[in-house]
This record gives sequence, C-alpha cells and structure tokens, in this order.
Amino acid sequence: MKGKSIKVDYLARVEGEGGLQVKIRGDEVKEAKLNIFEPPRFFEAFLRGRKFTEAPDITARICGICPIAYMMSSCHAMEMACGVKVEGPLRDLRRLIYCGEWIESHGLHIYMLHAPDFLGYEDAIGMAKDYPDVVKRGLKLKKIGNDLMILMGGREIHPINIRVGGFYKVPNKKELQKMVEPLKWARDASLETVKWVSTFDFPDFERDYEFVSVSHESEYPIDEGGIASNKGIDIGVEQFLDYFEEHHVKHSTSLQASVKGRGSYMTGPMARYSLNFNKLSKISKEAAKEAGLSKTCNNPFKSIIVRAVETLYACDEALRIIASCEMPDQPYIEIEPQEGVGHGATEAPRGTLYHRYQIDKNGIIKDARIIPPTSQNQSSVEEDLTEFVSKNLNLSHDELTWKCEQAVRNYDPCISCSCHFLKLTIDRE
Amino acid sequence: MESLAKVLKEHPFLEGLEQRHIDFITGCGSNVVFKKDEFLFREGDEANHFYFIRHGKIIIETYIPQKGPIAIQTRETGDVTGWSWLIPPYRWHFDARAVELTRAIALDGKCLRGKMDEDHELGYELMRRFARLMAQRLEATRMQLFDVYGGNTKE
Amino acid sequence: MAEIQKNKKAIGFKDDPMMPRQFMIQRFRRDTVDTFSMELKPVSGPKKFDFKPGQFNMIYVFGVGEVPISISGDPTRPEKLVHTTRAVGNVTKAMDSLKSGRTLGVRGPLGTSWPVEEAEGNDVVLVAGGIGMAPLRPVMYYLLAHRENYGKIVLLYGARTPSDILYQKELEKWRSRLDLEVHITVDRGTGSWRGNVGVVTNLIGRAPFDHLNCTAMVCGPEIMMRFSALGLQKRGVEPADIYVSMERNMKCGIGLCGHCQMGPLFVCKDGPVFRYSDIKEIFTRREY
Amino acid sequence: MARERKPKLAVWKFASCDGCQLSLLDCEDELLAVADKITIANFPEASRAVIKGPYDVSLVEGSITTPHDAERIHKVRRASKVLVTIGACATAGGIQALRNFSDVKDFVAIVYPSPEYIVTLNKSTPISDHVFVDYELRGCPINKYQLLEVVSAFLIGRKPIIPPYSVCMECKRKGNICVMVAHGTPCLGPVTQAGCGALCPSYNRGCYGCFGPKETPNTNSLAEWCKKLNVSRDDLTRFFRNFNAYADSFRKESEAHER
Amino acid sequence: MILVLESGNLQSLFDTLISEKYQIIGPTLDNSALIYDEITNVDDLPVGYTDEQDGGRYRLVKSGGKKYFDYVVGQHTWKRYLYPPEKKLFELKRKGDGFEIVENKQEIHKRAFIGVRACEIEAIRIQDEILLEGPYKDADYERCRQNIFIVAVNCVRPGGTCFCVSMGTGPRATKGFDLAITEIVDNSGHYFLIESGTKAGEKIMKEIKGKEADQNAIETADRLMKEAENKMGRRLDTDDIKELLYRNFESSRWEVVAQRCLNCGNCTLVCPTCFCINIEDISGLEVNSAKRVRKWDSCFTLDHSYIYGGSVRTSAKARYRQWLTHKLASWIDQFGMSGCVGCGRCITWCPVGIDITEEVQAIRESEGKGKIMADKEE
Repeated sequence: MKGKSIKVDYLARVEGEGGLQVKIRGDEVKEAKLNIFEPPRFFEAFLRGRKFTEAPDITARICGICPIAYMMSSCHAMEMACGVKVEGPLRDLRRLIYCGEWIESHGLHIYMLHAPDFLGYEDAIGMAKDYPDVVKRGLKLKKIGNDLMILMGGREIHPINIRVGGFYKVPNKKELQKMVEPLKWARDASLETVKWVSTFDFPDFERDYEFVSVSHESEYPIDEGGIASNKGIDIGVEQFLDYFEEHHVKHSTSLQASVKGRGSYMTGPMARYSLNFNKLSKISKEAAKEAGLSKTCNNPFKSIIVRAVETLYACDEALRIIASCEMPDQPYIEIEPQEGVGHGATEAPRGTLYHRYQIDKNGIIKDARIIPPTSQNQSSVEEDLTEFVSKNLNLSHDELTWKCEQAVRNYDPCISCSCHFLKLTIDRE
Repeated sequence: MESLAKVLKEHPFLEGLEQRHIDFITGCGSNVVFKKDEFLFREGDEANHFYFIRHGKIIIETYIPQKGPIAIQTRETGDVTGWSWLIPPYRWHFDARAVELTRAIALDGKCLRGKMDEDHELGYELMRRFARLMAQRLEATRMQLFDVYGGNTKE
Repeated sequence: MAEIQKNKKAIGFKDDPMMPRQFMIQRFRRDTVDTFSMELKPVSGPKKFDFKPGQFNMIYVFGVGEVPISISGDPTRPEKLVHTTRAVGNVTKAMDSLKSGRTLGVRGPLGTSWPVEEAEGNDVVLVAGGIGMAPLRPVMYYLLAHRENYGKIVLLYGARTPSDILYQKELEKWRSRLDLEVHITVDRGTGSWRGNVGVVTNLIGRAPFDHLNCTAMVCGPEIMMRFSALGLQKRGVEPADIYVSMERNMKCGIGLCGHCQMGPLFVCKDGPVFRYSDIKEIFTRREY
Repeated sequence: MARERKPKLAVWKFASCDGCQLSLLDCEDELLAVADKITIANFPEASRAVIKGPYDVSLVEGSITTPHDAERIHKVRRASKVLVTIGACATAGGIQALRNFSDVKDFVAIVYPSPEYIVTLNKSTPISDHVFVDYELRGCPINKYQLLEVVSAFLIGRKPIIPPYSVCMECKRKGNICVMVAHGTPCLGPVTQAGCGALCPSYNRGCYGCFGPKETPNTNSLAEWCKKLNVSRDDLTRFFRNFNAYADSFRKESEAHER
Repeated sequence: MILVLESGNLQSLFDTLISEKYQIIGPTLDNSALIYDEITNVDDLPVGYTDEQDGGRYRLVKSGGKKYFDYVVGQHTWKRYLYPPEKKLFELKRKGDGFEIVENKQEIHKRAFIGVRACEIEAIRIQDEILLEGPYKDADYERCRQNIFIVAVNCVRPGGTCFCVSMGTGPRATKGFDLAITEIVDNSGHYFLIESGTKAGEKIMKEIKGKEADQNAIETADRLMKEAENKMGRRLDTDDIKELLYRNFESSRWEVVAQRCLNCGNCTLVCPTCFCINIEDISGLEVNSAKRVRKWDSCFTLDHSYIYGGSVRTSAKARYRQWLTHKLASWIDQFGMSGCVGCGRCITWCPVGIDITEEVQAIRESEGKGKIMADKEE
C-alpha cells in the first residue's frame, strides 16, 4: 500500500470548526493533525480596557456550550485579584448552576454527539428513529440541566445572572425546590445512561495519559481548587503558568498547551474521574463500578461512560446542594477593585479552564490570559490519533475515517473556545 | 372658413382672446381628418402643428423595443394637443395616433411662431394658455409617477 | 359623518366579536395577475350575510393571520359573500393559494357604508382607483337594483395597465348600458388598449354629472382619493357630498385595539367610509 | 416520494461561539418535531450527514472576519432560498467586532506569539454587509422561542412575529418594576430590541443590549439620562459597546462618549 | 353608614372577603418594589413604606411608620388583572378542510381589589366605557370585570407626580367603589374610616369589626383630603385642552420632546387607561394548531400604525404627539371624557422623566408667546 491519508474537512458533532488530517506512509502514521479553522476572535485583546466586572459576560461569549465555566473562571480570577473569596451559600449556588451546565453539556455530548458513533448513526435524529425513547430520555435529561441554568442564570446560553461576587438575584427556596423532582428523575435517567453506554462496543485502546484537573481537598472538582496531576503536579491555581505552557508546534499552527518539560496531558472527564474517584458520591461510584470502570480510566473511547457517571454525580450533587443550602442574605458580595493579578481555574465539562487577569486600581483589565480545555487537549488528541491509526491500519478507509472522528469526539472538543486557535493551512497532498 | 373661426372662437383654450388675434390664428388653421390608426405625427419629425380635436380620440404613445407601443395619454374631443412646435428644436417627442376617426383643426405652428415673435401681446396670451396646459399635463404626469393605484405595496 | 353602526349583533363566532366564523370557499376566480375573487358560504349558522356597500370583513387564514378586506359582492343578494383581494402580504398570498372547499375565518360585516340611501335623487359619481374598485362594486349593484331612484350614474375607474382592470366583463356590460356612464383609464396603455390613458382624476373634469346635485364616492389609495377629491371640488362638488374610504392598520376591526386611529377617528368603526368634509382637515396631515 | 417534500434546512457557522446554533439543539421538547417537519440537511454541529443544497432555509451564525469567510458566505447565499441570520455576531458583527474600534494588528500581537500566521480582516462585519439577508434574528444568544417562531412561521408561510420594539414592552408586560426608575440602575432596555423576555431586569439587573438596537432607538437621550445617574463617560462608552458594538446606533453612541 | 375600624382589626376585612370567596389583590412588596399581587393578610401590605416620586424616579422608602397605605400609586395598575398584558383568546385546530375553535375556558376568580385610589377608579371607569359601552364589547374584559369588589383608599398624601386634582379624579374616591377607606393616624390612634358605595359593600361592612364613626373622625378625614389637594405634586391646566392640542398639531414643541422621547412605550404600558392591544395570530410547529393572543401594545411602536408599505407615524415626534393628543384631546371626542386621570405614572416611569404636564404647559406657553409676538407686530 502506497501512502494514504485520512482527511475530514469539517468535523461534525463538535462545537466549532475543525478538521482532521492524518497522513499515512506505508505502515507508519507520518502525521496526525487536528485542524482548527475557527477564525480568531481576540478576546484577550479586547478584554483590555474593560472593567473587571465585565469579564464574566464577555468571556461567556467565547463559548456558547460552556458559558458557565467561562463566567466562573473569570469570577474566581477577579475575586482573587480583589482579595475576596465568595463562600457559604453563594458558593453552593455557584456549584449548583455549574451542575446544570454539566448535566446539559454531558447530556448533549453523550446522546447527541457521541452515542451515534457507537451505534452507527450519522446523528441523534437518525438514532431517534430506532431508539426514540433513549433519545427522548437524553433530551429530557439535557433539558433539566438547562432548566437548572435557566432558574439560576436566567437563560441556558450566556446566562445573565452571574456576576463577580455572586449573583444579581437569588431564587428563593421555593423556586429551588421545584427543581427537586426533575433532578431526581434526571438522577435515575443518568443511572440508566451509565448502564446504557456501558453496553457499547469499545475499541481496545489505552494510553498512559498525564491526567490534569482542578483539585479540591474534599469535593469532586467542579468550581474550585488547585491543580493536580497523576504525575506529581499539586499546585495552587496561581502557579498554573509555572507548570504549563502554550507553544507553537511545528506540525501545527495552533497553540497547544503542555506540561513544561514533559509534554501532552489530558483534562476533562477521564482526568477528573481518574484523579478524584474517591470524591464521587456513593451512587456514582457504584454506578461506575457496575459499568465496569475501575478507579481510573485510560481508554478515551470510554470517556462516554465517565461522562455518564459525572452526569449522575452532577444530579446527585445538585440535589445535595438544594437540600442543604441556606439562602444567602445578599445575592452578591460588593467588591471594590484593587490593583492585582488573579487566577481562576474551574472544570468546564470538557476540562480545565484557566483564566488570569491583571487589573488596575480602578478595576480596569490590563492583561488577560485564557487557556481553554480544548487547547490543552489538542496534543493529546493528536497523539491518540497517531497511535490509534497505527494499530488499526487494517480497517477500511471509511471505517477508519469515522473512527478517527470518533477519537476526536472522545474529547468533546469545544473548538469555539477559539481565542487561542489559528487558521491552519490544510495539507492537501 | 367661417365654421373654423366659429369653432376656434368658442374653444375654451382661446377664450378671452382678442378678435384680431383669433382672426390671425384662424388664418393659420385648416380642417384635418385622421382615420383610425393614422398618425397625427411621429416622434422625431419636425413639429409644425398643433391640433384642436373637434371629434374623436387620439393617443400619445411611444414605442419601446420588446414591449411594443406604450400609450402615455389620450386626448379626445375638445382637447388641444402638441406644443413641440413652440420649443426648439421643434421636433415631436412622441407619436400621436388616432384610435378612431378623428377630426381636428390643425394650426400651422411655424406661422404662429413668427407671428408671436412679432406680436408679443399675442405671444404672451398664447404662452399663458400653453403654460396652463403644460401645468395640467405635468400634474397628470406626476400622478402617473406616483403609481397611485398602489402597485408596489406590501403587507 | 357617515352613520356609526350601532350594531351590537354577533359579528363573530358565539357572540364573541374576536372569534371568526367559518366560511367555505365555493368559487375562486382570478381577476388579474395578483387579484382574485372568492365566493364564500357559511359553514354553519344563518345562510345569509347581510351587509351594506362599503363594509368590510376581517378575514382569517388558518395559522397565518387576519386582514381587513372589503366586501365586493352584491348587497341585494346576501346569500353570496364575495371578496376581491389583491395578494400583497402573507395573509392575502395565503388566501390566494387556497382552493375551493377550504375554509376561512370571517368576522363582520364591520364599519360604515357608502351613503347609497342618502344619495337617492342625486347623480352619483363613483371614482375608483386600482383595487378601490372592489369596495365600490357593491354600490354599483345597489344603484342598479334601485336604478329609478338615482339621476345619472357615472363610474370613473383608473388602473395601472389594461391587465390590471378588475371585473372586465362586468364593466363591459355596464358600459353598454345606456343608463350608465362608465369611463375607464389606465396609466400605461399597453397592447391593444384603445381606451383612455392617464390618471383617473383626468376623467373627473369631463364627466357628465350635475355638480350641484350629486354624491361622489371615491375609493382607492389615499393619494388618489386626495387628488380625486380636489378634482371633484374643482368641478364644484361640495366636500360634504364627497365620500372616501380610508385605510389604516386594523387589528380588531371593532374599535378596541387602537391601531387604526386617525386623529379622533377609529377607521374601523367610524369608517372606513367617511364624508370628505369631516376628514378634510386631517386628510393631508402628515403622520396623523 | 408520495409525501410532500420536506423543506431542507442548513446551519452555517462563521466567527461565533456556537451558542445560537446550540439554541436549536436546546429546543429539547421540539427538536424531534422540527426534524419531522424539516430535513436537517446540513448541520455539522449535530450531524455527520450532509445533504447537498440548494437549501430552503439557511440559518447563518457568526460574523465575517477572514477573507475566506467573506467568500464562503456568497456560496452559502447562492445555495439558500431563504437566508436567516441568527445572533448578534451574524446581525451586527458580535463581540469580536470590538476589534473594529482598534487596530487589529495590535490585537493579533497581544494574543498570538506568531502574528504572521494570522489571516484576519480588519473588521468583524455582519452577514448583511456581504450578502442579502431575508430575515434577522437578534440576540446574544438568540431566543430559542423566537427561532421556533421563525421555523413555525416559515412552515405555514406567515410573517414571524418578531417585534422590533423595545425591551421595555416585554418588561412592563411581565410586570417587572423598572430597574432604572426604581433603583437608578442604568439599563439599555429602552433602546434595545425585545426578544429576550426582559431577562436582565427580571434579575434586578440593567439590560446590556444583547438584542441590539430597537427600531428608531434614541440612544442619545438615554445616554444623557445615564449621566444624571452618575455614569461616567468611559462607562457610557462600554455600556453601548459590547455584543452589538458595531450596530450603527450603538456604535455611534459609544463613540460619542469616547475620549 | 360610615364606620371606624381600628387598625388592629383591618384583618377582619380581609377575612370577611376571603370567606366570601374573594381572591384579594392588593399592594405588596416584592424585591423591594411595590406591586399589586395576591395577598391574604394585612401583613402582606407594605406597612411602614412610603414613596418618593419624580420624573423618571421612584424610590420606595422605609418610613418606619405604622401606616398600611402610606405609599401612593406604584408602577402596576389594575389593568393587569382586568385586561391582562397577554391573554390567549382562543386556540384553533385544523379539522378536515376547515378548523374548529377551542375556546379558552378559564375560571375567573371573584376578586377584591384592595387599595384602589380615586384616580384608579376613574381609570377603570374609562376602560369600562371603552371596552364595554361601545358598539362592541371585549368579551374577555367583561368576564374579568365581573365580580370585582373594589376597596378604595382615599389619598391623604399625594405623590410627587400626582395631578388628580387637575383632572378632577381625586384625591377622594366619590364613586365606583364598594368600600372606601381613609387611613388616619391622629391623637386618638390609628384607625380607618370606612364607607360603603354599594350593596355589596354594605354587606361586607356588616361583617367587619367596626363601630359607627363619630363626627370628629369624619372631619379629620375631610381635612386630610383637603390638605392633600393642596399638596399635589403636579398640575395640568385642562382649560380648552382639546382645542389647544388640535390647534398645535404642528407645534415645534413636539420636536423638542422627540429629542428626549425614547419611544420605548413605557408611558403607555404603565398608564391605567391606555387600551391599545395587538392581536397576534400564531401557528405552531405542528401546522395544525393555531392560536390568537391579545397583548398590550403601544402607539410608540412603528408596527402600531403599519399599513401596507410602511408605518403612518414613522417619526418619534409623531408618535409622542399621537399619544399625548389622544390621551388629552381626541379621547374626549371618542369617549366623551379625558383619557388622563392624573395618576402621574407616565411621568414617574418614563425612563428619562418626560412630564406630560410640562409638555402641555410648554405648548400652552409657546402659543401664548406666538400671540404676544403677533400683537406687538400689529
């Protein structure tokens, strides 16, 4: 066999615009590239000169899929810069709305973007013809996540109720209670989801990843904590840039993050799960075990099971918060700006999202740095592709192409988080 | 020619004109008849006459390639038509065609022009009348431009 | 001012004036390239649809919306409800795509009417422009049904082109009658057109009627009505003897929604037919 | 096929955050019904399958920011019978149009270590600057009910009910107490197009204009009043300069207060 | 009969109304603002709150006093309950070649409105005239309007933008109520003077724990209202108002106010008499169902005057002129009464503080000046 190449000009069922190119020469994979042609949008540049209070609303617009993550990371960073910590009920409510985003985003990815790959459908709508109840369950699950975001945030995409210091308005206990029954349903549905996705056929494929995620002493990481990895990193969020760097790599023109002096790493559900299994709720742990997962997961195709487990956890966690949460006296803490630098890292459904801001004494942003999860995972995606293709050269071209796409979708890449991505010249050889 | 003088004298267009002027104008006039579809004048031809339509109906039209003749206005019994003889370069800008048997009095424009240059009083009187006529025509044309029947409206 | 209809009887379904009654399309006829007439029959309830010339109905197309359309049929034959419509917007275009046997919602009859009774003994001049012929056709029917009660009847009708002329066969019939004066003019004479060319106001000057003893009814776009009213006044017709039919944004048709206000008038219930002398002052006001 | 042909829908993305097209997937209760009435022919975010054009309706998300996209939009237009732009990026250039107020070269240098790789236009522009747009759906993001309204209206052939009047109309109907009058909170509601359901005021916050300027907006009068509420000139500039910064009236008002 | 009810016994009025199956709608606080909402208890009333009002400005102030009705009117109007902002009128379903109408059968509560001010009673009367007394009735309004029990509260403290005296509508409720209350705090304590205006009112009065009022209390109430009259925040000279506005159709003042007017529609939506609505015919994704919805509309929108091809009133000037001239002038021609009750809401809730009384005065003065100039030239 002479050279062949796998080329997907336009990756479907991912958020944003990307392509994929794998060049094969003989039995060797010469090159595997995840091409990002999402146009640059310059968020870090135009954030300069804006007020610190505007960062959550502006950065939310980086990504319509995980706006809460952007809003939260920027809130944390700004609060750190101003020397304030939001705790107590307000923090609980923040975690609650974040759970909504997890349920929605994971629901979307599991049912609409990823599961069709395993069952051989082009999309969820085609899948719905044969599995109507399953798709409806997925939609309803996703909707409950959205409803939680709507209640807490005003709307599901680019919520308007999140601000530096807390919320503009906090729903009352009665309104929160209304979410209990739907969330209980969602918890059951998530459990069903775990069972369902665990029956899929998974390629036998594992890699030794460096898993990186936010790390909290007692909680499963969502909205707060330091940064940890399974290869020895355990740092405060303010040290992020000491350990991680973004750089150009020769074969790609997009910025990719790596662990300084080490190389690629993985963030996202598999990383969180493998680093924090013990912090999952009981029901989630049991479900994971029943689904055949061990305490770590190294098969990226199985990320769909991990996502389902996390969805279950998010429902469970949301219910826990609603049951235990006291309502805050004030919807937000009044924050006076001060000159300084702040860092924030939270767990977007697809991985760690890091923000760093420098503000002046009037709260005007002087410098901004945002490292989204997809940028961090990009090297890992390409390494997965290289290794996966090498091992599966026997597959037909079409089958291999589809599997490669699937390998990218394993990461739930959110390419719209494009502030770091460049247009790539596609090698048309 | 007596009938010619009578028709002209009673025509509203010339109402109030002094007898000597009417006499002069009568001298420039002649009775003409146009059969159906006969042209009174053609676009581009030298404009030598204007017409008092005694009976019948004519159409002022122009010809548009691919569309055929487009009628712009009709003139009928009692109307006056044609002023191109008054304004250089004394050429007709449109076609005029009888759509039915039409009888008219044709006045020799060249003859009148000369007289009007000579006799400014007559010139003024006639110009005044033509100005009024033009104003009427202009108003009617504007109305047509408005497309008053609302052809281009949308819900 | 034309009489205000103190008409509290049901104009909608189940006595609710906002609920349309269902009518079935019995006949659909294309009048011109963008105009069509429909004959409607009530699906249930009274078979007759009594109305006065000049009144309108709110016509509802399922799911698409509702528009005011004047009634263009014969008021002396109320068993047939006829509307002539120009397809210009979504609702009227949707009407255009309907076929016989489909149903429409109807609320009406609504609004004031042309003063056909007050005009008895007078010459009657109708000046129609474009689709404005449709609301005046019921007047013609009425006048012809009571021909002996009127003096001269003159219809002056202007359309853009010969192919835009509505009711051509009927007009031919009327034209051939000795007791009617029918004059038609077009803005652009195309094809084999032998008739008048020029705007309808041109016809007013020479139309044979007694200006001291006449009632004029003018219907067409606002600007055409304005110039027609001027033309009629030049002929010596008193403003009080001129009637026009106005158009404004009508949503409810019954004077409750507020949209069709023109100064103190609700066009839907104080109009659409107004005595020109009553609205002369506000007619030419901008953005009124 | 014996059945009536289902209209074909395509979804296109330009520079954007994906949120507006996600709105379609967020119609959880209606998605399958939509798919029943319409063939989703080209929607990469949701499906690998691509059915060739022409398309009866194209939903276009995002703004034009690269030379490549400036050409691609013409192809989209040619392939679409009806083209509906969705969201502030597509209708006004979006948040990325903030670059339009600076030199884009500076921006590239701030964000990217190797500026020479960046191919970008100086300005982020709305779709309507490039091709004819049949219908605009505003918002950052759009309101999914408005999207469904457009689809429903398209299916039956009526005009969608998307009022161009102010947010105040929705706010007052909802019964919200005016945040500007009762709390002195600056609010763009009076000059912003309705459609969001007056969200921000419902959460005690001033409207930040994500649906862009309403019909005949009087931004100047609002700005003058905001000055009385002690809004500084810098804040006024920022007030009008966010997700619809490049929409004409907002742009002019923000520039009027810029120093 | 006039009763005196000790403030501590106000709950007995609530209880009586509830036992008569009334749903009580009254002033209450939500999110630190005054609204009209369902209440059941006197504690739901904004006790100890008062308000400051001016053009474009409203502040609810905690006075710490013990009065229940120390505020004046807020942003909400009773129109919200009688002629709701958004109402589905009916649904339609396709059936064969036709359709059928599914009526919107809604249980409508017997409702008691507590704390209706004199100007608001007049506003309800105006809407009654429009929606019930014309050639056609609004069937839905009629249903909502039935079985409304009105408990008026006389104003003893006018608000900063009130001008009911000018419009002849207040501060005392003289008709159109079932019960009218005057709240008094004086040397003899905190009590309510209650009079009935209808049989229904009398019936309720018999059930509450009041005692017959003495002359002193009646005189105190009279005095308080006289004082209120003299403390009106605004004044509108209604002399010759209709002709004044008709005459000044082309006044340059309209341009001046259009510079400020946001044409946002707020004034019309807070006005208790504005009745403009839109009718929206909507179809669903399932093209077999449709509905008709009635929504509050405003003459400040372009769509309001839309006819084929465009709007009649495109300029902000024309839209403001339409509103003000309609309210104060053409309304009189239409319904035989003014469309303004002097509640001041359009002034307070205008986001930029445009003041109807000021605009009328400006037009009046500009006219005066015009005349003076002309006189001098003569």
